Amino acid sequence: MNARDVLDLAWLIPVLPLAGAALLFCFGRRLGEPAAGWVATGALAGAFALSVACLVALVGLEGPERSHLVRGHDWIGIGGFRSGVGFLVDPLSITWALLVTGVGSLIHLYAVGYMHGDARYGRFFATFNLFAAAMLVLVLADNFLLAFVGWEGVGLCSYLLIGHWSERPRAATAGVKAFVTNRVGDAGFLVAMFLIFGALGSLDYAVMREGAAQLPAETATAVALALFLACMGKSAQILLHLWLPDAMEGPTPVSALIHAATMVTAGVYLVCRAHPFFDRHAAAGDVVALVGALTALLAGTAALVQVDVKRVLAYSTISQLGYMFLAAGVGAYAAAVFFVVVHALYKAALFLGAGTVIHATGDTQDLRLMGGLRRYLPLTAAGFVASWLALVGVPPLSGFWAKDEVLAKALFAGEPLVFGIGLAAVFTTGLYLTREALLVFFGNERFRRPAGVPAPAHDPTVSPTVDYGTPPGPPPLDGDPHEPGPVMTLPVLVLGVGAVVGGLLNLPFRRLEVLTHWLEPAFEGVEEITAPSFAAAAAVSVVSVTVAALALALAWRLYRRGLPEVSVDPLDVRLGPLGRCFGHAWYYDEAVTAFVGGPARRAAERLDRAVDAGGIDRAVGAVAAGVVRAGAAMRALQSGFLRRYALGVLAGTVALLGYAILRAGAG
Amino acid sequence: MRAVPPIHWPAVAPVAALGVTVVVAVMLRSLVRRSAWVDDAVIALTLVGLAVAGGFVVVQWRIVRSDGAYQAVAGAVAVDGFAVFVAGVVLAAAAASVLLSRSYLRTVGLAHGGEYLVLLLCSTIGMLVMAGANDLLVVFVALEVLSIPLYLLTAFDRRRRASLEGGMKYFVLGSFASAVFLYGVALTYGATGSTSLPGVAAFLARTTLAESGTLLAGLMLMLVGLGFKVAAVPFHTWVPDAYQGAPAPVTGFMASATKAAAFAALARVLFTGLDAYRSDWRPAVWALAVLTLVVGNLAALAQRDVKRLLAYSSVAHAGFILIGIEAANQRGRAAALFYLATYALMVLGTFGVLAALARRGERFDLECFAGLGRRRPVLAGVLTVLLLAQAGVPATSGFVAKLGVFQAAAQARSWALLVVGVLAAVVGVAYYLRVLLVMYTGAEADGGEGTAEGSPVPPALGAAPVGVDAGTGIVLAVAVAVTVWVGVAPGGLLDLAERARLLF
Amino acid sequence: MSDFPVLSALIAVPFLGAAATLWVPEQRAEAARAVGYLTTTLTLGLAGLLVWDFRAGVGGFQFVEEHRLSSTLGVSWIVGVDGYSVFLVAVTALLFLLGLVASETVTDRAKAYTFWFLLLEGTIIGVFCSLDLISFFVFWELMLVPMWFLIAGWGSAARRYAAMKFFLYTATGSAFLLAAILALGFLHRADVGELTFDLRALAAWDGPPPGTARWLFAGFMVAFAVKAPIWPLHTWLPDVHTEAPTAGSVILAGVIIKMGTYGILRFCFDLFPGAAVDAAPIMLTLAVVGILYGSVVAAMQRDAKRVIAYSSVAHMGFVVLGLFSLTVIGVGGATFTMLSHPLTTGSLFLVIGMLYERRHSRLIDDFGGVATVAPLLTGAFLVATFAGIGLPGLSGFVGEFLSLLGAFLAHRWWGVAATAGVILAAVSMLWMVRRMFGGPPRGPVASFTDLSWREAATVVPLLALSLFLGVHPRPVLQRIEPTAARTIERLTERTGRRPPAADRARAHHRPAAAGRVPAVGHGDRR
Amino acid sequence: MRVTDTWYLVVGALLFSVGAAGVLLRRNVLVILMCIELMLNAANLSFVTFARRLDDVTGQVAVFFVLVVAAAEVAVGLAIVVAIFRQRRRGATADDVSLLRG
Repeated sequence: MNARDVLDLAWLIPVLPLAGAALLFCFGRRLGEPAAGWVATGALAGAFALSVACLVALVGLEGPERSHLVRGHDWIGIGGFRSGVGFLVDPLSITWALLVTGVGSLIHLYAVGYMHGDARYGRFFATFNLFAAAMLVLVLADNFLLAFVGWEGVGLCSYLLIGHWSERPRAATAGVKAFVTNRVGDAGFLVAMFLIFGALGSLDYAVMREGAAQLPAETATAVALALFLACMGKSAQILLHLWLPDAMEGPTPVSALIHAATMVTAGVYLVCRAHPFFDRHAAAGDVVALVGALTALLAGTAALVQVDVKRVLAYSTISQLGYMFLAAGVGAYAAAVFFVVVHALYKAALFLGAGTVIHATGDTQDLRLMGGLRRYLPLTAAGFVASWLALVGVPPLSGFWAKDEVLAKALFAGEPLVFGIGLAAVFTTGLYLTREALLVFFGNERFRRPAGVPAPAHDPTVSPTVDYGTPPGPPPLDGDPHEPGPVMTLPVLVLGVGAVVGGLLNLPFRRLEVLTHWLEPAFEGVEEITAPSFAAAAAVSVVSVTVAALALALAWRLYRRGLPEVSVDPLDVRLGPLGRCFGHAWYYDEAVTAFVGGPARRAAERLDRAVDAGGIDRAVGAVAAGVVRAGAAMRALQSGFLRRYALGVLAGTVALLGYAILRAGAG
Repeated sequence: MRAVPPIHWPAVAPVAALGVTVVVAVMLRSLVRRSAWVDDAVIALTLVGLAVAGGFVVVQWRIVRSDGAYQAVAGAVAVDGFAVFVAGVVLAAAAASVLLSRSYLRTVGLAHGGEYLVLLLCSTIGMLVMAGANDLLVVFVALEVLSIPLYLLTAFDRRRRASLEGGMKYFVLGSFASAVFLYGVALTYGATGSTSLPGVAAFLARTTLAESGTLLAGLMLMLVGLGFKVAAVPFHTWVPDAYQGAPAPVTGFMASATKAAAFAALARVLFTGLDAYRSDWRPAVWALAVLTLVVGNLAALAQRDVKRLLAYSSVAHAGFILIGIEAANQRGRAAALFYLATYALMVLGTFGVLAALARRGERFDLECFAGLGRRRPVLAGVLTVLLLAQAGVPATSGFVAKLGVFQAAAQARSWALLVVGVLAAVVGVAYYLRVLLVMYTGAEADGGEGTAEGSPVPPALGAAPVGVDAGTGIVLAVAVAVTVWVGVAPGGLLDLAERARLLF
Repeated sequence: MSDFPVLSALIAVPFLGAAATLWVPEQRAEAARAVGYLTTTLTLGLAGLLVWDFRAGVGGFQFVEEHRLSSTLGVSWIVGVDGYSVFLVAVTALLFLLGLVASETVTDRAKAYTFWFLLLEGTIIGVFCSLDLISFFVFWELMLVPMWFLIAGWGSAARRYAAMKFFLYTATGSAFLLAAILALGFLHRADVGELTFDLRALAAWDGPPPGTARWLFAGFMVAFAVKAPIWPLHTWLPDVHTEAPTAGSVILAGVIIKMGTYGILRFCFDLFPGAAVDAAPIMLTLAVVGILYGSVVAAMQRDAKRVIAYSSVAHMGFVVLGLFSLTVIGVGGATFTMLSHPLTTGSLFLVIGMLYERRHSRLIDDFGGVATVAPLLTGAFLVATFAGIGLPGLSGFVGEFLSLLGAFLAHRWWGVAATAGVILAAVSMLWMVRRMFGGPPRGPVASFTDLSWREAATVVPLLALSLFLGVHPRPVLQRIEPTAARTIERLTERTGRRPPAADRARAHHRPAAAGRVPAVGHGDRR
Repeated sequence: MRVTDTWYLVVGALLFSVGAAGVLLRRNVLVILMCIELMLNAANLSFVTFARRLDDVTGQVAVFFVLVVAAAEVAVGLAIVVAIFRQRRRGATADDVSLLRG
């Protein structure tokens, strides 16, 4: 079996989880727990194995040959439009496939334990598998239309999974919010496809590669911006980010999957894939980089004083995604991909760790009701801490290398503003995540219920997510928290290790830039950004590490001892009114909600009441009523009096005679 | 001294047959007193007479088809396809009315004593003459012969005040209109020197009138008289009252046969006699058609009595037929003939259902029909088909008829009239559906089921399990069958009408 | 295939079935149903045969039958199908069988119900097959009668109002259609000398002068716009949908409103190419307004059926958008949407009907938490919803995408504006789903039963078909394409308009036109 | 001043108008009937005049027809009027009979 034969099997990568999903949708309930979970995990693990095989096969091929097309059937074709189902196996797609299947498998494994006892166990795993399958279709597609299928599929699955506990009103609403916000982006994707087809006559990546360079600047920029709108939706960049924090209403493995391996990184993938539209036209790239940088900073500030363990991580994800777009925007695609990979590792570990914590403390997600858990959950704490340090950028953990490269490239690409914003974001990153880690695993224990206070009744309809500002209630836990089984601890540990050593993939030294070299064929024609000197690069590193260290130190000082008083958060106190603003994420969500629920809703109501019912239908009714009224008027003419009738006859006669006279006079 | 004009007997045979029937019936009635069988015997005799007349009509049709049209009785009577076709319609309508009358008169409790049928026959004679009348004076006489018995028939149910009132109004207005018509004839005679329609036409072809005022005035006055008979607005005012007052079978007869005869006369006057003045009378007919369509349909919309509603709808149908006349082309004439034939059947069937449902002191308030669909599904079904046909729903003869007149308008490029016509048809649909709505869902509007407050609740129709007698059954069956059959496969009757106008 | 007159048989079978129900005794509901099932199954079989025998790659009419009915009226019995109508006939046959299954719950006057139901089927198939304008109009108008009886007889509270509104609204539109048809026929007669309403002959004629053509086009469009319905003539739809019985809503949303857009496609483009091109900007604008407006107003409804009704307005907006893009892609997409929408909206109405039977209410606020107690029911509704809002992989996407693409290629900004409708559609539909199915089960909802086998039998075939067409639309698109290409080619020839470059790309790939009946395709010129 | 046939025609027209006005203005049904007779006779006068002017016998013949018809008409009319009178003793003018309307 030579390399090409292996690559020809790449279509199985998405099909395996898809088959798993189909199987589970039909028989999930009959398979039951835990068989359904194992089927799903197995399907994805199989896909991972295949991805590895494909990787090996690709490595065996020479640079330019590292792109293999697997043709499928024609999908939509009419008139001049043709688009098919085909898979493109190249370094970029296989990198993502490995990430999705690898990290995804671990999250699946974790979920086998986490979802224990769920009423819709089978359906959960069916959707979970479908989620992975959709993401794989998205990254392996050989044309925009098929990628869009995956793109929408991911959106659908996020809707289903976020709303998995649909009996919780907030979960159900959050699912809708995720889908609708994503749809805004999807509209951008559609317009981009229309533009591409209109300009190039095809949606195939192959055609794009050849043709994009010849496009007029404004067309390419338009395509790039439309595509970026799509990415903003899917990757939760500011303006379209508001679905992501709410997505925490889903089960924690879902959050992990959304944030680490699938969905949110799709936007980065798309920008990388469609780089020919971005490269040559500075305007589009600048927009991407600037939006990315701002997202990194603003989301970082929003994460500072959140009290929900998952919400902090959610804003963290948004912020980190900002870095990725920052990188992609300045043209450092390989750096972006590198960031995606390491982020997947440590963010997955963080989420899974958070999930374990939530489980262990009896379904509370409030940071203020935790503390000191490292004693009870040592393994989880290890994984979590490793990931925390990696994310904050402590050298030589993976996050350090990735973040460093992004910042360096931004600076050396001649974007000092973007660099500056990115650096500021580094500070917030260090602050919010250290705060979370300390509040969860260190300091005083706050999860015990004071004696004499009865345990609140468990109400499954109430969402466990706690909003900023809600005063903490008594924790519902009896007894000590304890580590769950290996099914749940193992993934955290594996990912934690990944978070520590992930940097090895792409150390910024010649020869050691494995990932960058590997990805070169995918980013053919992209100008490489190089540091002017080793000293300059080192200086950037020193600056960013210093900023991160400052943040760490500050957080350590504030939260070393946990929260002496549960309802008083020292950082919040210090920030004053700004803290409130941060806590509400700059009130953007509230503003949008107020707009949609207020003026927009009123306008829609007016459209319904005033225009539809009161305008159009009333006009129609008025015509009908007019006819009826005219009929009634006719009735009145028929008075019943004989002489009136005769008058009518005579009037007609006179009229006709008058006409005769006129006519005779004229003729 | 001129000889008595030769009488061509086949030309007057149908009339003669009916005349003989009338004489025999009157004699029978006077000779045999108060025997139970006499009533039925007179009915049988009447039907036989109508059948014989019908046979003569068929013979005439054959003669006309093989030898072409001709004139008889010194040119006073034309025997052509047109006349024969209308005669056929009139005879069929008369026969149907007779069939409907038997059980109606019995259930309503009217002792007919023979004169009812005699009046009907006399009126039929007038109509037959009118169908072929080729002289304005003959038209006038026929008009009166058909009208005078109808006045009496309308007022026949003397116990009902509505009947008497209807008859009286019909009579006064009818006489008034006849007088107007006669004056029109006089003016036309004065202008052209002839009362014979071919004579008038020949004169107009020969000479160009220096002063056309007299002729035009005469034309318009004749239009009034005939417009009155066809129930064109604004000469329609008698229609709702007379139709509502008259016994149901008589109303059916008036709506079908009278209309056919009157339209025949109108067409003949306009096309045979005054074709040269087509450009003068077309606008007048146009105006009448528009008014008739609008007023007829709108007023029907506001009715609460079904018989009255049907009366207004009959006015509206006159409007549709006027579209065919206004088109002033061969297609229009054929379409008008076709319309008359199909409408005659529909309306007879409709009043047949009403006759079958009628009880002493007949009342046909809309509310009375509530629930009829459940109580008498078959009768309701018949009524449904016939009303839908009148509404012009496809797959019924009513649609084909409307299509015909609309086509004529399109061919004549009367676009405005065409649009008025199609819209009027929509309004027409509205009031027929109102009846169906009450019949099948029990009320007209959502919410309130029942009658308007204040007025006593009228008795529901069809509550008593009284069967439908054979005569009515035959009429209804034929009406429905032909209505649907012609709607689905209009070829046969259409060709007949087509040929009838060709043989003009 | 022999010369079996399959189309005439398809039209005749439902009528004969309806006639047969009349002989069933009043009380024997099950006998009437049996006749109904037999008839609809037979019709579906014939429709299957039709689709099976339909030759791909042919743009003209197939299975053409022609008989002169009346030379006086110029009416002929001409039936035939092409890529536009063949699937509409098939989907009609399918929906009627499933609708009958869904009507098992109708116990009142089952005989009469079946009678009207079968009559309705015959008229609708007749509409899709007729190539003579008068016969088309006959079926078009006749359709109102059975539908009126179904609504008035078996509808819900405000059924009388709805029935009358339906009949009069649409009949008013049709009045203009009739006038325009007659005017066209007689203008043709004045020019050519022969009275005919044969679509093919009229299309081959050079047509009336442009000014007149515009008026006639408007006459046709009024009727079609009411039926489609195109904004702002849509206000009958919500009322009628709400009050109609379940099967009535399914048929109404599924096929009856398609008659409007089908009419545009079949008649307006071929008969008045110039006017169609001139009117395109107006129609596109109305389509975009309809798309956005329909979705926004849908979001404000309190009655679940009204939500779907307004979303249908939006969907038909996509169809009109595709049609008046006047591109092969757009027309093909619109045709595909006409085929897909019955599947999705039909399923939605079926599920709403099931919910109504359980709760005896259609108000969204009376539900909540259905997902928890009836997951399969919820699943069916969700699949239908997502198919409706254009999720790739389900049938709705293909048509919507192509319509938008076509519109974008021809008129960029209209396409972009319409794309925003994709967002709003998701808002209105998912917001309803959230309120009805999400949250804790409320009140009587808690005792809901899940999908029964009979209910599954109605909705699952539709959803399966939607999935199939979403994944593998090629067989359908292949059969639509030649016809669409022909239409656009004709438009281009007649008006000299330049189609967008991307739409022309594959023009030379088109297979040569050759019909089953030679040389009488509607594009032939004399 | 010579009396030409035009005078007769004018008189006819006047008679006709008077009759028509009478139908409209008089409430008594019997008077209305007489007015209608007046109108018929106006037509008769015109017929005779035209016949003279045209030197044609048709017009004169017409008068006989009209007279016969008028007689029949009056007979029938009176019968109906009498029937109504019999039913309602008081107030039997044209305006009292207005049960049917609308």
